[in-house]
Amino acid sequence: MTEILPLSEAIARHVPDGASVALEGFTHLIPFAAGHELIRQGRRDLHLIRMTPDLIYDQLIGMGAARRLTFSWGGNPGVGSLHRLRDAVEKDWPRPLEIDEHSHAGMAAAYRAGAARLPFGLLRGYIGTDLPAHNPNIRRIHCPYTGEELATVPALNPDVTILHAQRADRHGNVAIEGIIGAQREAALAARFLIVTVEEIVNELPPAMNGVLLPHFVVGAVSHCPAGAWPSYAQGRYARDNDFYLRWDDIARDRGRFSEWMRRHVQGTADHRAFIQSLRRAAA
Amino acid sequence: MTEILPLSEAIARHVPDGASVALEGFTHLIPFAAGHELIRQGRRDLHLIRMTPDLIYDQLIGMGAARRLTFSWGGNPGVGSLHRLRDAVEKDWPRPLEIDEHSHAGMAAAYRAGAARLPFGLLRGYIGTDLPAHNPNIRRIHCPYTGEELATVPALNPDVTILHAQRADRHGNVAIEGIIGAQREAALAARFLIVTVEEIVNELPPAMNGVLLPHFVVGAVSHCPAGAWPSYAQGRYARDNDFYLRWDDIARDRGRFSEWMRRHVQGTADHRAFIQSLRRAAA
Amino acid sequence: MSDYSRDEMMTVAAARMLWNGCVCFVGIGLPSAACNLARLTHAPDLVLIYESGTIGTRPTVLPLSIGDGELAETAACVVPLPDIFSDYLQAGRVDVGFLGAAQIDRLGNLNSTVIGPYAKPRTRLPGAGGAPEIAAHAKQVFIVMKASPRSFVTALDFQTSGGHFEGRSKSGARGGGPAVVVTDVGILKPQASGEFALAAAYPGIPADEARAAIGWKLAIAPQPETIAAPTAVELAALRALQARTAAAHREPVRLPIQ
Amino acid sequence: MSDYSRDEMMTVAAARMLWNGCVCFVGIGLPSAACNLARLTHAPDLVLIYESGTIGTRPTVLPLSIGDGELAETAACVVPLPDIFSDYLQAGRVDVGFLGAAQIDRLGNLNSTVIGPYAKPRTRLPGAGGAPEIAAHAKQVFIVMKASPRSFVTALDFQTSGGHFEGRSKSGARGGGPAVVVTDVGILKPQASGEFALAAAYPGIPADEARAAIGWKLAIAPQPETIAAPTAVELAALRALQARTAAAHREPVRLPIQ
Repeated sequence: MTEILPLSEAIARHVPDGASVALEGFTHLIPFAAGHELIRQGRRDLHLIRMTPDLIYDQLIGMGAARRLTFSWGGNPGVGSLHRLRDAVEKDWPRPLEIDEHSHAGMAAAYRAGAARLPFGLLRGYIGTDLPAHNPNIRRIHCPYTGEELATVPALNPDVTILHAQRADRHGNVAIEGIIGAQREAALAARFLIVTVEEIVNELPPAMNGVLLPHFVVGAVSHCPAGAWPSYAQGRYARDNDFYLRWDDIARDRGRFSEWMRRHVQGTADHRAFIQSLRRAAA
Repeated sequence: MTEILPLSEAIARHVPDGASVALEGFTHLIPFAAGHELIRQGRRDLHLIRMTPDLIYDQLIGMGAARRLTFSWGGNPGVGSLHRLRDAVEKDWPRPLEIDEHSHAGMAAAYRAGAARLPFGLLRGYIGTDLPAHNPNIRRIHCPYTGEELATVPALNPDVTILHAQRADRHGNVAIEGIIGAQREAALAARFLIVTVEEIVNELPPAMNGVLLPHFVVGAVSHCPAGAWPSYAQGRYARDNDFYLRWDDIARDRGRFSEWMRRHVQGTADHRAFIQSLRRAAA
Repeated sequence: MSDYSRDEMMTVAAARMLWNGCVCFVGIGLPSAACNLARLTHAPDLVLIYESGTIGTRPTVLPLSIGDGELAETAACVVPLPDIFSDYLQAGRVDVGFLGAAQIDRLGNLNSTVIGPYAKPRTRLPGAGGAPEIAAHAKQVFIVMKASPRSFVTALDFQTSGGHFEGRSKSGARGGGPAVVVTDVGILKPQASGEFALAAAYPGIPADEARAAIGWKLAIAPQPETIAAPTAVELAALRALQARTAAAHREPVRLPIQ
Repeated sequence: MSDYSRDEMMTVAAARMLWNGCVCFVGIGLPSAACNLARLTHAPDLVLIYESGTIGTRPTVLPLSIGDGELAETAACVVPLPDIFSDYLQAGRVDVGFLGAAQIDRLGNLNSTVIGPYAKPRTRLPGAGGAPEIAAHAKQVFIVMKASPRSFVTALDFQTSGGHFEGRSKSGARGGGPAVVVTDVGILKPQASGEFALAAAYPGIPADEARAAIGWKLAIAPQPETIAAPTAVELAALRALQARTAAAHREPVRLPIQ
């Protein structure tokens, strides 16, 4: 049975220190509210997994919540660097960060293998790149028919995957519309799946060929309007490109970053209070 | 550029004798009209590929068009045997038929590998079954991380895949609604893709998360209303369950089968004439 | 309720084994009837998966094929067939898978491939379909077959899918294998050895009749149960479902062609 | 047209290389601008694939990120990201892939991973993203980078993706590798050895200026072309696109929260 419960409880019950956690969403539907709740609850030693770490992992890393990062592209899209990620890798601040680095194609294959509960993913990839020389997780096998060499990656099976979506129903079925990146695969690969949603409805209409995660793969659903901000939710609100630009300034400086997190994330009770706190600061 | 042309031309130009051909569609959208056109044009030595051979392959096999069959379940769904398939396997009539037999999971993995242009598909499958003892295409490899043994199947890359769909636009984009089985994978695995459609429209609306085959993967589109009969097209017409029952009688006897094919398929110019011929016979 | 058929008893007995919320991988025929009967009676939140790709299907009539339009229209969602086999069945998300076959042996191994030698069969059967992986990966397998000495055999002509075969635990199979064989003469369950024995009888069908219908020397489980006859509610629901189905399937097909 | 920037020249030059019907795997920034400019001018049936999963996208404004809502709303379809990489890119269906990087060497190998040693970098860059497989499998790769001796180097700190590296033909890479490097000081193309040489100059930018901006000893291709300046039509289309984009991105975000 899918639990329907407040985000703070979902995180408290299902994401312990040391867990491997994938907050997925490719530009779209990034579960920012859930990431902030991990910070509020002071999680430590997380193994963070995500194709594109984005601002939410910059925040988690900068707050010292992460021990290890599995990823394939770590930048502020269209803006530049993730300064907190850089600071952790370059200067071990606030703590050293282990790196398990892939290409997008490799991460996608690893999630897909995880979703199918196969132990590894297969791709014709990692060709002409130094990545395999630095990541022992990237290996090669020979095709049992043609003899050719192909790349492998170990399956990704996060302890917890967290997504944001537009709608769930009271049974825990989750409907997603728009760009889905590797969300479906990350969801099905998880040992436990938490989904924050813009809206909980009584019944979802039949999705036919649309994207729906059936309730028996969903562990917990939390109602969290605007839970993807500053990312976006197709059909609900747009991406806050301006905040992505402003983040570059906030995150560049350790002190300014820490103060921002203290004030707006640690100093607020939940996502609604977080948004209100930002609005007060901007007013 | 996708060619938009009559079905007879599409078959004449793109499906030579000896080709490997996959007519896919899992119960839904089975491309019967295209199969009949293969029979009208007297194709020989085909390697037929299809998860569930269904009536259309019973007809092709009974007419001696096939040299080899790759499949995973060969029955008349809900009715019983495919008598022409049985006659070919049991008694070599009208000619011997090579068998490349799989499970559904194996065929699905093989199509998916074909779609991705990987040389083989991987599954935790063919466990507790004698199939691998009789099919040298089913092999085993060891996981490079855990050492466990997994099954492999060679990728399926048909020379031609033929599908039926509800709609195409004039660019050759194809939209499919409803049960899609392994159609998407079979389409993307093909060296050349032919799609018969109920309707050709000027422009298709954006499909968002719906099923759409983009024009650059579609070789040819042919307008062919009712082209899936006696299978069905979601939203257009229902499955003709009664014909599936009647086929059991028609196909049971070599003579009756041959006469039926001569009269209704070989004796008609196209799919419309075929349907009209059946209606006359029923009247 | 005195007047019911053996098929109805089988269907009702199978339906009763399904619990609310159970995720079922459903085949056509009796399993589909049993699952939908359960859904329409005691298990409204039963989740039906058909291998064609429909998840959470709630048909009002029974499908004749595994991919009827009714299944797509009433499904929570329709996904590609490869996803069903990799991300649902192989991933271990199916609680109960149903299987039937032409032959079964005492360990619940099944044959739906050939009678006679594989290369030159006397009877070519439809083949494996989803069976090998359902048998391997569903958490439990429910087998439904009418009993006869020709079907319940001491040795299979071909093993299409595995039951409690030797080495199962190290084979990579993730599920527990067949938990029950529902027949028209009683219900068999595996004993510690993996061999199926008569574990429950239907009203009015003595153990001797079951023994006569099974090709191997059928053991009787310790303390066999007796299954209650179908209730009026169960029979009414099943018969109404079948009547709706028959009516729906009598509707003529209208083609978009003159 | 006399008054245009070097960025505009680069964008127009890149756009002109795209043909109608060409299937492009597009990155954000200049490649996205070039592709959409081509689509809005001479190549209306250009097919844009963004790695986020949108196929056949026809945005009216440029996306700021690779997964903007505008891309989904105007796409022929949106598919899962893993499909993009396996069934489109790896399957060899992409005609042109675009790449940029922090460093490029004379063979078109690229670095977007680190400056300094990998284990303890001086500068940690964003990393590979789609680059290794785009570089391997797109039929052609177009590289777009502003030229400077710090970026166009004799030796990469890290090879993120492969150009015309030794052994490419036996590596499993299915595409032809980088066909061109579009810079702000001219256009480089690979010679028989795989080394990039100046193949075309922009109006008013002498070869010496290009040589000074390239860290390796830049060869001049036999018979280098001169690229025509942007036409009024091209500039108008590009500037209108950028103006629409700026206006769209000024619209405030409205959240469903009080």
